[in-house]
Amino acid sequence: MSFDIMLIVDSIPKMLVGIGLTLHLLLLSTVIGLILAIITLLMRISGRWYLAWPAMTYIYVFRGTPILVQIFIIYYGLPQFDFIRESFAWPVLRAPFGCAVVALSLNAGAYVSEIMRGGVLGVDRGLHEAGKALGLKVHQRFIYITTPIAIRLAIPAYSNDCISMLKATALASTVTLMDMTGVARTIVAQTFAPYEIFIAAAIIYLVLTWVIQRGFGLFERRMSRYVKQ
Amino acid sequence: PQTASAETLRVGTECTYHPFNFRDANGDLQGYDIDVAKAVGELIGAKIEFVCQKWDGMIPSLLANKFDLIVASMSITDKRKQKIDFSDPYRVSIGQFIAAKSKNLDLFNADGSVNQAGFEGLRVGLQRATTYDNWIQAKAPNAEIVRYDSTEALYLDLKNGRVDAIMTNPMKAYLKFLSKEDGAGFSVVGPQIEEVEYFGIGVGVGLRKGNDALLNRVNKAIQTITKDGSLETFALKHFPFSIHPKKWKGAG
Amino acid sequence: MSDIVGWLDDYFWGAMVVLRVFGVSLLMAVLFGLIGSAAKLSKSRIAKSIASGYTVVFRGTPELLVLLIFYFGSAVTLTHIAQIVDPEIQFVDIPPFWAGALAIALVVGAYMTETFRGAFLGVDSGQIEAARALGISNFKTFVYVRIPQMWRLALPNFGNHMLSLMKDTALISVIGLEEIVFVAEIATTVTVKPFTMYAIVAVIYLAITTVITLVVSGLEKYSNRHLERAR
Amino acid sequence: MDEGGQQPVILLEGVSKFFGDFQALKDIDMAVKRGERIVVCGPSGSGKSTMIRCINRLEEHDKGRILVNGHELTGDVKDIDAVRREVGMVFQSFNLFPHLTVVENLMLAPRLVRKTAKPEAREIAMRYLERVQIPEQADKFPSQLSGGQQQRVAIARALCMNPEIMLFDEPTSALDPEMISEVLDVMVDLARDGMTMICVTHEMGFARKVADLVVFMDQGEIVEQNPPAEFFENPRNERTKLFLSQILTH
Amino acid sequence: MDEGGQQPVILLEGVSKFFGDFQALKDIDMAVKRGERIVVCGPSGSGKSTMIRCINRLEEHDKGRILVNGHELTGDVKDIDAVRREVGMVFQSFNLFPHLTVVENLMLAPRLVRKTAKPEAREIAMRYLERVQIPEQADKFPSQLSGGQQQRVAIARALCMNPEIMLFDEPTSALDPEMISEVLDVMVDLARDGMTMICVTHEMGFARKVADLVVFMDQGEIVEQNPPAEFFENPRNERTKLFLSQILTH
Ligand SMILES: Nc1ncnc2c1ncn2[C@@H]1O[C@H](COP(=O)(O)OP(=O)(O)OP(=O)(O)O)[C@@H](O)[C@H]1O
Ligand SMILES: Nc1ncnc2c1ncn2[C@@H]1O[C@H](COP(=O)(O)OP(=O)(O)OP(=O)(O)O)[C@@H](O)[C@H]1O
Ligand SMILES: [Mg+2]
Ligand SMILES: [Mg+2]
Repeated sequence: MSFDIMLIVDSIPKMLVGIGLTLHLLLLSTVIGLILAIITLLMRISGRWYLAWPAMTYIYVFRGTPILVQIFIIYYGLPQFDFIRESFAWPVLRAPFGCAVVALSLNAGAYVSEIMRGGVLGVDRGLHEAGKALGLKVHQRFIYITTPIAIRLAIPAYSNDCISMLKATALASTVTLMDMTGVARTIVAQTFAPYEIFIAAAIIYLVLTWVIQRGFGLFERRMSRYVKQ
Repeated sequence: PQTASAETLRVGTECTYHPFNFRDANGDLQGYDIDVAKAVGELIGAKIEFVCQKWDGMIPSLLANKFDLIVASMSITDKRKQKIDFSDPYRVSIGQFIAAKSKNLDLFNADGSVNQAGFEGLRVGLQRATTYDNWIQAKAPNAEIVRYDSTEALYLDLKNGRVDAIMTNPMKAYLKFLSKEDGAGFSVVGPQIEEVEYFGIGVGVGLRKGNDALLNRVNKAIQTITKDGSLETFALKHFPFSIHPKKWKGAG
Repeated sequence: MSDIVGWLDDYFWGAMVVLRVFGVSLLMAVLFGLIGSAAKLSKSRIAKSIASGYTVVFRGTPELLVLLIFYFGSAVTLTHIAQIVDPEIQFVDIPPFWAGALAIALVVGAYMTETFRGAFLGVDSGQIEAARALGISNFKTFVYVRIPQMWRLALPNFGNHMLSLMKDTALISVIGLEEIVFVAEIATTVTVKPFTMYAIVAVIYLAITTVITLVVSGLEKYSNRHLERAR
Repeated sequence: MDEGGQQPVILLEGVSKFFGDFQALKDIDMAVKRGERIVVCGPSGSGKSTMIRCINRLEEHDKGRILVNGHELTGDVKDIDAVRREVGMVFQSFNLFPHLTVVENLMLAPRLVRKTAKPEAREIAMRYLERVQIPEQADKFPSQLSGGQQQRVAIARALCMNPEIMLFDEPTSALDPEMISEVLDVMVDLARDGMTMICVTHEMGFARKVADLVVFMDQGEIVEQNPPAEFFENPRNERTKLFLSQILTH
Repeated sequence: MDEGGQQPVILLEGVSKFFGDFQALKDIDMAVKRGERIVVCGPSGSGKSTMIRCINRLEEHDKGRILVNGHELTGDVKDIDAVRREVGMVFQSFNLFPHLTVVENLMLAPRLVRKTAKPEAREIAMRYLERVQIPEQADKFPSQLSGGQQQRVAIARALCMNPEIMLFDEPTSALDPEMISEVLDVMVDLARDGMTMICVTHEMGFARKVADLVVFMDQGEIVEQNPPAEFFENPRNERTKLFLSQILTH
């Protein structure tokens, strides 16, 4: 076996066929994940056990198991039950894309809600008290004080999470999706040159990671105008 | 040349391709491929050690020296032969479509040629990097191909309606699916396909190139088990019918 | 239930494989993390850029790809290197267990590099000055003042990295190691009960990650004992 | 509801407060009349902060009655909101909102609580910034100011709600020595204008200059309360003497 | 190498220090004789910390000469180690090692630097803990002590290395008022025993009581240095006057 640099160069354009699907997966699941995360966060800090407990269980289960296993359970496992195949959710769960989005979003929801909770808890208690002492109501304090500060505190962790999500989209290839990794694996099956092809794929992922990091870096700088340098 | 007793050959196989190679509930490897590998090992006097490997990494792994032989129902094709060597075939290589009876698919014309219209937009499931993949890309390019990592998932998803049809090995499909309760509403569609151009001359043992001595010994062993009826015995262990067509001459 | 019983021993052995990979990669990952963070904090520009190259690459590439590259690539690379030494050698290889463990360790080690670096920086610089003012050498300051304090700061993140390491072991089925995901796959081919079979995998992982979480929070309590107010 | 003259604007009767088993306030009685200036001092942990935090219900007292400007502090949200509108508070650690500029910090409460229009809120804000003598810092962020400037902004922020009463919790103890005087100057100024004030501080010079009454607390109790002249020259209680000797020795 | 009598134990000649373009110390000259007690004061940012940090080379000076007990401070590691053994330093923020108990904090340097055996190190540690009057806290962790106690531990820790000279950088400015005196008491005690000391502080009572010389710094320069009586009663320089007026107002 030999190592063929030209093969890397040649295969990068071919791999880009899958980039659309990768980004599509990433975008959809971060957006849905964000919504789930907000709902979960509100449930957790609601102070009502019948809301907090389900939220905590959800977080516990999804953070405690590998995404790959979650994807397999959702994709291969759920149709074991007839009622699922007859339910309204079947059109989504029937398609591998739907399953991947469901798995990735649920995962993101669990992680991001913890990140946001960290941000909320990171807001200095003194600021709440100052708000109280000025007569601001609970929701006013949450909107005008907690939220903007928590967002800034959460950005670094959130940007890391988005990168983890990008990397997790690669697992979609295990349920027939032709995302970038799926395409790479198919090319390997034709050329029998895994080393070169996978490295080419890794290069593209690295570029995407860089773009995401950079974007968040700029956003954070904008949000941090008020922090002392 | 080598002393027989000292030699160990590592054999790559999928371990999930029932009933050709699979693991039973006791954790033991079973199946037609396994029987063939063991028989070959015995005849050439080598100890056999099995290595489980996902299908799409089978050839790369052989090339990367993860094991020495592939005995995994791998069809002998020209494309693969550019990378590795094959022994003589130890069974036929065929494919067939399977779909729900209710779909009434019309995939082939009366003369056996492909009916392109029938494939239009059809979601066909198959295993990544197989001969079926090559065949359908060439013969029915307007079908939508859905590639799986293992065959077992094919039946699950056919039943679940995620694909309209699958292309697979009919013997395996009969045993694993069509003869079972799950497969009740399904049947084969069209004839068995065995075009040598795509399916090769059959299924053989794969080896790294430049290993002619070993290749010769394997070939000799396969000839022996073909002639003495061992292959037929192996087949009948796993199938209720012979998988070797009458006209198939096998090795030699 | 009867579907499951015959497979329980396979799951058990699969879980053993998972734990072995976990143990080995954890040790390696800590090592990579310490070396990486030391390099990043060092004054040498070369060490710094190698370390940041390492973290950028391994934090930005999907674990699945890293694993595949290592599994297939290790043979190519090692063979090349070996052939420089001795052209007679045809193939050198590391077994899938070690390829898998190494790949996971490199990924998690990249994350640990950042955690350890942050923790070292988190030790108040006043502490280091106090040690210097007492005439304690740099090396001894590192061992007696910085490491014991850094450890406490690193622990929460370290716990998270242990969890992701544990979960990454699920991927090694892709390179043919017979751990629990693989067992589930095989069991599914026989029982046609994918949900049941994969749910067992999830439960096993949940159990292990729960234990890890408990151990880490115990350690956190222990390492923070000197901060508890005694009133 | 209006009480002028000698009616106290703040009245504490038998107020107790527990944190778990620990009693932070023990049966506190206190009456503050309109325009009075009270300085509270005492060792760390004696309950000074707890007491003034009870007055605008940042802490809930467990026993006794607290009346502020005629509103009794109970669980009733309306009363609490009314009280908080009438009581301004300044904290040791400033607690400015870091993500808002100085003038936005000042405008936030008038806009949200009093629904003041933006231009008007800005005008009020600028008026009080001038009062604390830093109108030129209006568009900076808090992190860009010195500690003394930040605390003056905090005072201005509380004043913007036009409170009847101001509470100060060690407003200068997080400040460098030279900045202390600039904050105390502002407070002296307020006191001269007749603002009702309760101020926890160890700045005895300030107490001497402006306080009508110095209250000494220890272990959750009010041990002694007297006008400053009497308090400093002639402390009665042993604990007061000890505290004064410690704080004034060097 | 031995200098008794009138030879200065600390000598700064034309010392300058730059942080980037910013000059924190401008051509400082100072001589401290054995047993002398110097108090350094001045506004924030005037270079007080920088100066004493240069003396045990926590900062490297850029120009001029610094001699400590006969060793010139250059890049030479041996000299620096020797100097650090002879100079003890106490920081504003205590800087106790939080993961070690009080007595372990005291034992660490003797054991690591002087290779003292464990029982002996412990004995020395207990001796100095008694000296700062908290032997009963030996086995607590620093976080379990009050600020004043922590600072006394920090002083004891420095004394355990048996230094010739002690440097203090605002040792009381992070403390609550009542704790300041307990720390100052220990320092007065040390001064009475004849320890050579340079002390950055704004506690003017302390300066009056023990200082042989008060040094006033501003903008990186020594503006005025005089015995305390002269310094407080009769400040010459305008900047000194302004500073004194600010710090003594309230
Ligand atoms: N939220 C709380 N939970 C438990 N104990 C508390 C809480 N707040 C205050 N305490 C305790 O109540 C006592 C009084 O606290 P408080 O803050 O009122 O004292 P203080 O006189 O303001 O002291 P300082 O001068 O240090 O600010 C202290 O012993 C403190 O530990
Ligand atoms: N490491 C550093 N990098 C850059 N500038 C510094 C550094 N250390 C100190 N300075 C600057 O040098 C000047 C003198 O600082 P120094 O800490 O000596 O002042 P100080 O008199 O001790 O003030 P304070 O009373 O606030 O402690 C200040 O302007 C400070 O900003
Ligand atoms: Mg307080
Ligand atoms: Mg200083």
